[in-house]
Amino acid sequence: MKINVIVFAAVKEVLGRERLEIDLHAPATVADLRQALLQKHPNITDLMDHCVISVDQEYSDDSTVLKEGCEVGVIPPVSGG
Amino acid sequence: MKINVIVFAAVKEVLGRERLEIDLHAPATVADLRQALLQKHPNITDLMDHCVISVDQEYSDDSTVLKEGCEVGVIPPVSGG
Amino acid sequence: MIKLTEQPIQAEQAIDAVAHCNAGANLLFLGTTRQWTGDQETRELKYECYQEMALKQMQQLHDQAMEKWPLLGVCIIHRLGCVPVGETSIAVAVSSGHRQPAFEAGPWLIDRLKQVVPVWKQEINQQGDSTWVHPLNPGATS
Amino acid sequence: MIKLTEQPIQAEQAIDAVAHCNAGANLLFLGTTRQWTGDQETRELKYECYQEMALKQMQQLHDQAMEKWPLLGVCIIHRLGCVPVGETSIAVAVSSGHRQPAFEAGPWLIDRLKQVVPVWKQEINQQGDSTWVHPLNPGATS
Repeated sequence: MKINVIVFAAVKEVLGRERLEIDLHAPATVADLRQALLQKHPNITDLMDHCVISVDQEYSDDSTVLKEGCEVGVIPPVSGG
Repeated sequence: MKINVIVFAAVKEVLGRERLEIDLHAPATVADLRQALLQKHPNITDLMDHCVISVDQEYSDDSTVLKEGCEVGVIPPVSGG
Repeated sequence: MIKLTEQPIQAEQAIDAVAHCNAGANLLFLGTTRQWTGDQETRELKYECYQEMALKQMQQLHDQAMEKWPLLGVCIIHRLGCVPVGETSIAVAVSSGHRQPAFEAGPWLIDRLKQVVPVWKQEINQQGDSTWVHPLNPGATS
Repeated sequence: MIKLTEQPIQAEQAIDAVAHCNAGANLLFLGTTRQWTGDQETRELKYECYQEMALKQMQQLHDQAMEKWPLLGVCIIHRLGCVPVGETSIAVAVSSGHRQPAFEAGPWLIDRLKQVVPVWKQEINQQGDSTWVHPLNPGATS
């Protein structure tokens, strides 16, 4: 299944774009997505260590299950305010 | 010596005016002034129990010594803000 | 800035008074006249003060806050006369580099102001009756 | 009120959003771009966000604060894009009948916002160099 991934801030700078598509075998979790993402883009490995993953605009953890068409965000440490 | 006394809020309402003059024998303290004030205006006795006295715009206590020409304030419980 | 005024207080006025290029945190507290306190409906509050002493005490609070915390600005404005429901009787603003000093100094200033600054208010209810507000009868403000 | 905006934030805007006839206490926090952080001079901060999620998280903070305290209004406005020195990047306003809930909810909201709302800032110094701000490099704000 195809997962839409949005990246931000330093991750977006390194990758040179904001949106990616990652192909995963269902069923897949956030942990599977992380692995696939790093395999495809090893240059963000250090940054990914500090990122959390959102699924459909909610914070998730590694065990969160992904559904076809969901929107995944790669969230570096936030610095709003 | 003559002491200028200013009164506020409920005390001013009861006395019908804002400024009084109290004559005291020097040396005199705030305690002496309180006594003289109540003797002259017994109708403010209950209110005076809850008032503090200022001397030249600073809070004082009963032992504070009064000087000729100083300005005494009778300060009911404050309710600013 | 320390001020007593009969005019309506604008939020911008107090916050502008503490603006500073090295401020990251700006805190403004506005005390406003509340319409309902339990089942008591207030029409307006009427403030009077001992002007020279109120200004002196407000200046002392200003100076004490500047000493206790690394603040960049302190502003206290108190309105006098009639303050209808919804309008501001007191504005306290502070600024600091980081937010913690501002969040400590703000409540300290308003607490102390309510203890030491010689200002008195009467509460005027919908029937037009007025009552002096005091600690046992705290009235329609913050 | 919850808002993300590229326009300058006015203090009145946030404080008006929480105005309520039963409010005695109104608290406004403004986070502004600081010029100096130690010996680092900042020219401006540049904010970006994950818009849908930021709005969702801000709304959750709004709702959580309304549940935790007896508040009458909560307003959170975050600016995006470039915020020059002295201008406001974040405004948080709350109102309540009495002042304690406002003084508790205000700092809680800004603390939580800085933890959970997906907004990121870059610090642009006087030489035009930009750095992503993160917990180990906290930058020129409150």
